[in-house]
Amino acid sequence: MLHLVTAVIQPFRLEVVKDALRDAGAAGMTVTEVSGFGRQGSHTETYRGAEYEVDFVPKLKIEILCTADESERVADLIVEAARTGKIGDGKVWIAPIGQAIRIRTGELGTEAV
Amino acid sequence: MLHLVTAVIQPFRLEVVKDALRDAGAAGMTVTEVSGFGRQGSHTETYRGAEYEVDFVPKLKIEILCTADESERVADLIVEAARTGKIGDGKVWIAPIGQAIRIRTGELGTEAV
Amino acid sequence: MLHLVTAVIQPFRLEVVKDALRDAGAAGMTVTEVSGFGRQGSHTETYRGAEYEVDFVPKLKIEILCTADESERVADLIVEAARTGKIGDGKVWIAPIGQAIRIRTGELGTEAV
Amino acid sequence: MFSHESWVCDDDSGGRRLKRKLLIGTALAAALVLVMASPALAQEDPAPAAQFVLDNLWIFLAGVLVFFMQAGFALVEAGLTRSKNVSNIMMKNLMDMSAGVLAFALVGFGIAFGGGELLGGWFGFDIGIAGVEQTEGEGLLPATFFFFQAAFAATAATIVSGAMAERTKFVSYFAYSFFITALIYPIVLRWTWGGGWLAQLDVPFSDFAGSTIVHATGGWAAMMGAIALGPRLGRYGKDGKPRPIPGHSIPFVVLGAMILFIGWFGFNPGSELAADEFVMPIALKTLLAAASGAVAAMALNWLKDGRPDVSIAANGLLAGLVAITAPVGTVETWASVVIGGIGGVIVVYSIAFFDRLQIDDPVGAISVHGVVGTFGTLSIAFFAKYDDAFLGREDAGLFYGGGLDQLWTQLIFVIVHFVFVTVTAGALFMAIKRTLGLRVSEEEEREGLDVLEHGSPGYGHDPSGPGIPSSRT
Amino acid sequence: MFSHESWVCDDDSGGRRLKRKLLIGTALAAALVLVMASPALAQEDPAPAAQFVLDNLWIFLAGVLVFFMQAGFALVEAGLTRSKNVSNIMMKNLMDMSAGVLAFALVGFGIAFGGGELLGGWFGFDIGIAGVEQTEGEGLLPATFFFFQAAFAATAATIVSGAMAERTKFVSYFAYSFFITALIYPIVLRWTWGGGWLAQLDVPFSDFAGSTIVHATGGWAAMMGAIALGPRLGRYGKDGKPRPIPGHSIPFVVLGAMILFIGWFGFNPGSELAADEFVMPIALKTLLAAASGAVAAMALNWLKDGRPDVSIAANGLLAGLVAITAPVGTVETWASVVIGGIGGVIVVYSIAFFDRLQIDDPVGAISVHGVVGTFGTLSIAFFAKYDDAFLGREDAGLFYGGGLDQLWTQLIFVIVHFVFVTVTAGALFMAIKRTLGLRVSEEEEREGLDVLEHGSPGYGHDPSGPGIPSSRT
Amino acid sequence: MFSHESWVCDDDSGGRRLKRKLLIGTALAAALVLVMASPALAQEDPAPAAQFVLDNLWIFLAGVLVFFMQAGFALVEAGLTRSKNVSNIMMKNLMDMSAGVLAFALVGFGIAFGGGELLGGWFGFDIGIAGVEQTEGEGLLPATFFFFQAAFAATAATIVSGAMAERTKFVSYFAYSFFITALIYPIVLRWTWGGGWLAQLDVPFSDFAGSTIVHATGGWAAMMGAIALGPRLGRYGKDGKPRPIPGHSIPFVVLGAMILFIGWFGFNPGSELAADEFVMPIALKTLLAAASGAVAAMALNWLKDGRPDVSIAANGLLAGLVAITAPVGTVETWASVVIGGIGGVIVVYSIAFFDRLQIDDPVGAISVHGVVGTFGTLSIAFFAKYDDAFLGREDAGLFYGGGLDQLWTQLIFVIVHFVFVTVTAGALFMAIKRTLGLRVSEEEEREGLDVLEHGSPGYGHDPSGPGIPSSRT
Ligand SMILES: Nc1ncnc2c1ncn2[C@@H]1O[C@H](COP(=O)(O)OP(=O)(O)O)[C@@H](O)[C@H]1O
Ligand SMILES: Nc1ncnc2c1ncn2[C@@H]1O[C@H](COP(=O)(O)OP(=O)(O)O)[C@@H](O)[C@H]1O
Ligand SMILES: Nc1ncnc2c1ncn2[C@@H]1O[C@H](COP(=O)(O)OP(=O)(O)O)[C@@H](O)[C@H]1O
Repeated sequence: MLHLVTAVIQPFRLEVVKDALRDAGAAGMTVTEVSGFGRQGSHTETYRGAEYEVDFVPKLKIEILCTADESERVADLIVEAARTGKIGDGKVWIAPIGQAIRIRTGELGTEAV
Repeated sequence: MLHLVTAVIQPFRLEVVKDALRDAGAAGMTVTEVSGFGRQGSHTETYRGAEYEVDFVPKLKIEILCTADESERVADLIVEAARTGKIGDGKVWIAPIGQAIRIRTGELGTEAV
Repeated sequence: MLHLVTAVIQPFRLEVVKDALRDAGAAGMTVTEVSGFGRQGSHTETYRGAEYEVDFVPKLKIEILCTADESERVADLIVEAARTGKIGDGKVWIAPIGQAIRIRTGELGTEAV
Repeated sequence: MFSHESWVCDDDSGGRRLKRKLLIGTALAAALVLVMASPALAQEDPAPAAQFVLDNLWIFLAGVLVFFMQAGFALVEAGLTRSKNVSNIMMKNLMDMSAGVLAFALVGFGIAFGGGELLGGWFGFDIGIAGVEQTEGEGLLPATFFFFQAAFAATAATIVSGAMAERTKFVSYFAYSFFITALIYPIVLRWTWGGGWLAQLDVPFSDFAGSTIVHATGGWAAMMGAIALGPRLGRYGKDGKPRPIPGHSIPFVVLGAMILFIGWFGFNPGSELAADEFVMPIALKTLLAAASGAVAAMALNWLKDGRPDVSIAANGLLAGLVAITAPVGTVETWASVVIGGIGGVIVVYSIAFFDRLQIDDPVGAISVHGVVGTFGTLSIAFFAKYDDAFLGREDAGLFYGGGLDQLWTQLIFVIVHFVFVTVTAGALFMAIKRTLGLRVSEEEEREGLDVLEHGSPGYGHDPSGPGIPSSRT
Repeated sequence: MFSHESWVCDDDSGGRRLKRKLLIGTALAAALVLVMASPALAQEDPAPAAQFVLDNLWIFLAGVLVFFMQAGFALVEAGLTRSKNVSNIMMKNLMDMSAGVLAFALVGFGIAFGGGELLGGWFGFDIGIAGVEQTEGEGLLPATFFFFQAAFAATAATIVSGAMAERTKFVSYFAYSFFITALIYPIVLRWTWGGGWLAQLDVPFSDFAGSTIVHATGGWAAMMGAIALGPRLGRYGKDGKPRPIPGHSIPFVVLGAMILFIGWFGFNPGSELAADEFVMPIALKTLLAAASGAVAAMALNWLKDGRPDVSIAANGLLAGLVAITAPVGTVETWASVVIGGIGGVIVVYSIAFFDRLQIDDPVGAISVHGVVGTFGTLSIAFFAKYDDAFLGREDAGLFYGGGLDQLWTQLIFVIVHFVFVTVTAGALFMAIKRTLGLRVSEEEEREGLDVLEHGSPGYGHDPSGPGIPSSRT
Repeated sequence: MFSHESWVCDDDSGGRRLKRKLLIGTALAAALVLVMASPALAQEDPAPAAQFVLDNLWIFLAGVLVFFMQAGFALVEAGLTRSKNVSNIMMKNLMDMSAGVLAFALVGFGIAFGGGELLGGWFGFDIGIAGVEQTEGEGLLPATFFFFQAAFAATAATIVSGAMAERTKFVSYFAYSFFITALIYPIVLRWTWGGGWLAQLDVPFSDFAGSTIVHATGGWAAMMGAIALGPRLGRYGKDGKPRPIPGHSIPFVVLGAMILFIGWFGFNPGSELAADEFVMPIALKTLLAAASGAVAAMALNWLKDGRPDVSIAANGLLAGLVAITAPVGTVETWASVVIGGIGGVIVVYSIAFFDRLQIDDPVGAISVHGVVGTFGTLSIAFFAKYDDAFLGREDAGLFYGGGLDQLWTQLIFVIVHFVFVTVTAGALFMAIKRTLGLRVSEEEEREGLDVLEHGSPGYGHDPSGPGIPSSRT
């Protein structure tokens, strides 16, 4: 059984999270640039004398495919590495995955990770 | 129990969707720039006298983590706000989520949303 | 019952994958530019006389919503089309989806795909 | 035939400085024949030969600098608009330069400087660019004079495209551009530098390098265009509150402003129309006014908003330049700092003012060229100390005890000019709106003009690369 | 020693206009000694002094304008290619300018203008840039002449890199660049402006500023390079259908074209090689041809494809400029509009033609410089009315009843030139292909040349920012 | 009052070339009155009139070219830093040009060239820009001289902003910029071109166009600024290993370097301060040194790192230019190739050296302007063959048997200069650090200066488009 751990984090924490995961032996991850909307709230920018609200802030989304029993530890590692303690640190969530395949070899399931 | 509501929408509907969700009390969302391929079909561009097909159109993907009982309403709100009635309006889908953590506090489950 | 097939592939294979899926009658897909970290490993770049490691490589993530019984075939098609045989070809995984809606029409479930 | 020979200089005591006065009250066509028929005059004296070549070479080089301003305008306009319209705005600037030069050559130049007066100097007409192959004469050669004037005409036309950016049909742009370059601007020219009625007043108008003639013509036409079009989608909320649409590249804006700054050293010093010792003080005043405009706009904007906006500072630089363009020959050096600085202050308030009126001008063209250009022209009535040949007398400014007559003339000048340009440009835009249509469809505006008007996005993607089109912003 | 003294002017009746003729049939080395040994001649007469400085200063400034074209070429080429290769293309343009100038100084200039004739003017050789420190003489100083010629040499070299963009090894680029700048182009120069056999024909060739000598040399070498390389990966489908690879920045393309336009006011008017009264009509015709080329290409492309492509319009501007480069001294003003316009039309069809042949030229260099350059050179046989010192007579054009002899010469000129350049450049590229290899690996082409040839992407990312490399397009 | 009249030329035998010597040992204020009072002298002789205008026109145009360098600096600095700070760096360059010119006009110019000596030429003071409206005289008009000097002053100031990029508070930038332009640079000027003690030594200093006076002043001040600030966040790992922060746009870097290259043809040849026959060899040597610097830096970097870095090659071009700036008037042509090449070599090692010291200079300003500028000034002691009026004698270089006295003077010059600039700039930065604070907060540095200092990102997004802010890199 596999899980997909998804984390939305502050961009500048990526390096720390990546190092933590690598040190813990994680095989891989996939990262996406995203925009987040949340409690962190909007900030005001000005342009040519007029103000406007920016509701979205840049975040990174990390996806890690792992076995079901690893997923908690992966999530914990991310939480620890990504935490700054300020609003906007983001979330981690875990979803069940039915099947996984490594494209190169065709390996299935936990072999594929 | 948590759900992840994912929606692929027309980019220019984001503002409306965001306002609708915020008004309905949604705590947050994560948005990604994506390219969509679907019934909307390809269009032709020209460059230096030659034509080429562009199969993908710009879309936005919205992800909202919420409790299982909210998810339908969230999906409905998005559908309503994002609809223009033209081909290419996009899709919404709902996936089950096993666990969620707020990075800042370590809160779990529905607390984390 | 619906599935979401997610694939992380080499960017230059997109065209082949897309054609394969289209030929097989797939209705749509959503593509995201992502950065991958995996066995492919890092490479070294130089800038103004100093070296630095680049751990992430550009990948594309493809998401296809389909019925549960199609998902295996979709996954197989992708694996076949995306494979180059070199490290870094990527992964495919399949997740269960509870519900899906077509925004334009409000159609539900397999109708929505 | 055209009247370039009016610009011929006269090297004796009274001096080169008076050359422009010659133009007034001269039978233009007659003089042309006279000078053209006696090119030998210029050949006999060896010393003037070098001066003759030098005059022409310098004004040609000044014209090149003015043409370089096209790149500056293109970058400022591109930078202050969205990337999905970047090809379109670059194309317009390319065409202002190309089609504009042809239109001015075929029609506009004849209207502005051609012989044959209609209606006592209010109009004039002549065909094209005949005679420009001549290589003998005195003062400026026809080719030189046309080259320099064509560069100015391109400038006037290009100002409009900025204010109308991101929502104008390309074909309609072509239509209005043609009429502005071939008719509206040349008629203004005719009345003024062409020796028409404003030059023939008892107290003639003064506008050394064209704060009003060139810049305000562009600025007021831009205003009518922006009004006729209406604001860009989403530019003002339902509550009427402005919602800024940030430009996609501030480095383009600043680079463009710097290129314009460089080009202005052809625009103002070149308007001396001779290589003489007055060129350098003009250059210096141009420099100081630009610097002062940038600093003033930045400082005021910093005080007002708490953070100094970069594009406003760039607008301030340009405002300083536009402001000093008219008075540069007549004012003292310290005054150039003051006038440039006031230009910078005005531009900040003016941009806010038009924003409140919901006249959507993405680049500030109306304020920089229309409002500040008009201010610069009026400033002569206050600050003029020297005679720059237009003025024809010293101490004409109120601050030097010059009386109200110059203020009166300048007011007539800018008011008639404002009315003429707004009425003709307004009619033009309305006519286009009725026929070709002025504005692209809502969908096209949303998608961006690049793909729908020109075929593909301005920032292309690699089809064999990630393979997906970058979402167009 | 080199023969710059052949460019010395002769101020009496026959006139400055004939200066280039002097070069033909003169024992170059002998004349050099003569003039160099008597610099006092120039000093005695005070009036020429100002003219002497003015001539040199103007040609130096013209050279600066021509060097500025390097920035224009760099931007056009960068804009029309993908962002993953942007550093590479900028580097090549930087090196064309830097290494090219050195190669031309050390080898090329001597071949082109050195004393000591080999094989009756077909070849010549001399070492380097000796003598350029001289500050006395008549006409152009050696330093001035070299400066201007070096700017031209850099132009010829830079044209090639555009057509070969996105797939050439950097080391191989260096090799071919060296041979083109140090050998191929100088030999063409020797035959023509160097006073070689084409200048010594009974009816000598005519190519005022180098439509063929400079542009077509670059253009035809570019063609051989593009053929030797083959098209970029994915540029043509398996069915042979072209699949466009859009450039990554149209604003760069238009900005580059505008800079080239500005630089051309050094290229053409500067080729007068003196500050005289013929400079301005040349500038004017250059302007009108450019404008006409841009408008014609745009209009035709609009008709053909329904949407006016911006980069085609920019190519049209350049085509107008390339077309008028040869005939600019000899044709009437109206003819410059016609010639520029035809250039604009040709470029549209030519780009489509080479595309059909599957010769992949990302920037249109072959069409703009090779095809249109050749056309421009031939146009003289039809449109020539004036004597521009090359031509040596008036009304040489067929349209003025000039007979076929000039057409004959021009045909010999462009055909011999085409054969010479394609054969030597072809041999060069084949030799490089066999030895160093010409093309990067498939993987490198896909990844982009920036990282693999130069170490890092042209548009860098912030490692402490989002922390992930932008996917390279 | 200021001493521009010292630059007046003297057309008889001894010649124009000695003009700068006049300045030394002259009672500046006295001479001013004398020349100013007799403008008629210049008017009587018709021939000098054209030369007078030509001198002024050329130096004005050279000044325009130098001002164009501002655009070059802006692009190089913007390209080598991150996109989240792009508005900020462009703004600084815009303000160096604007506020810098005003500060130099109000304070700096008087200090540098004003009458009234204090402390035997170590200081001098005069108010502002009085007298610049004058249009008669000999040699350079006050307006021309000020214009050219103001362009130089803007250059000196702008160098600093590069090394301090991406982490300096905007208000503090304003403070240091003011003091450098209004005090530090003018005092250096006073001592040297202003005729102060370094010009009055028995063996006077030699620095033709300002390798040390302009460039090293900027370079050493930049060094102190970079030290005072500390490196950017994440620039050096905990292990002290450099972690490069790639610039966001290599095309901007190369375009900027090309613009600087063009501008330098105003900088060096313009420093002749007259339109004479020495301008062209100066231009040629500038060209060759630039080419040589670029090739040398590229080749060395290729050998060292296996891949030729594009921005290093651009730095090499600039290093070649900075190196030749001082010796350009005195050395032979071949020597310019050598000096430029050594400049290119030095810059590669110097950049690595400062990196090892953890002095974070994102653009290489310290190396290019400080280190190479100092080298260029010293090279005179070895390579000088000609008299460039500063030197006052021939064969002064060691390689021509010139003895050690010039080396001694040059060493005193660069050492005193280094000490003066580092001490005063160091004190300045420390004072600002204590009062206004020099560096932005860690959060602001991470987010980027554009939003927090100027209100919005330099590359804006479309709010009605995808609707999400592009993550700022
Ligand atoms: N309900 C949600 N669904 C999806 N993403 C969310 C949700 N809430 C927050 N996020 C993401 O997490 C980021 C941080 O959330 P925010 O509420 O600002 O702070 P915190 O997680 O510290 O409470 C947001 O920017 C957004 O990207
Ligand atoms: N099967 C699918 N899986 C994933 N995404 C899809 C799928 N079908 C469509 N999409 C996404 O939804 C977008 C709109 O779909 P399309 O078929 O064009 O219109 P509609 O949803 O109105 O029928 C597509 O651009 C794509 O991003
Ligand atoms: N555990 C994982 N979770 C999520 N994505 C992964 C994981 N492992 C690899 N990937 C993605 O797949 C890509 C290819 O993986 P990699 O290990 O380099 O090669 P391969 O799949 O051939 O073994 C990675 O760049 C990354 O985007």
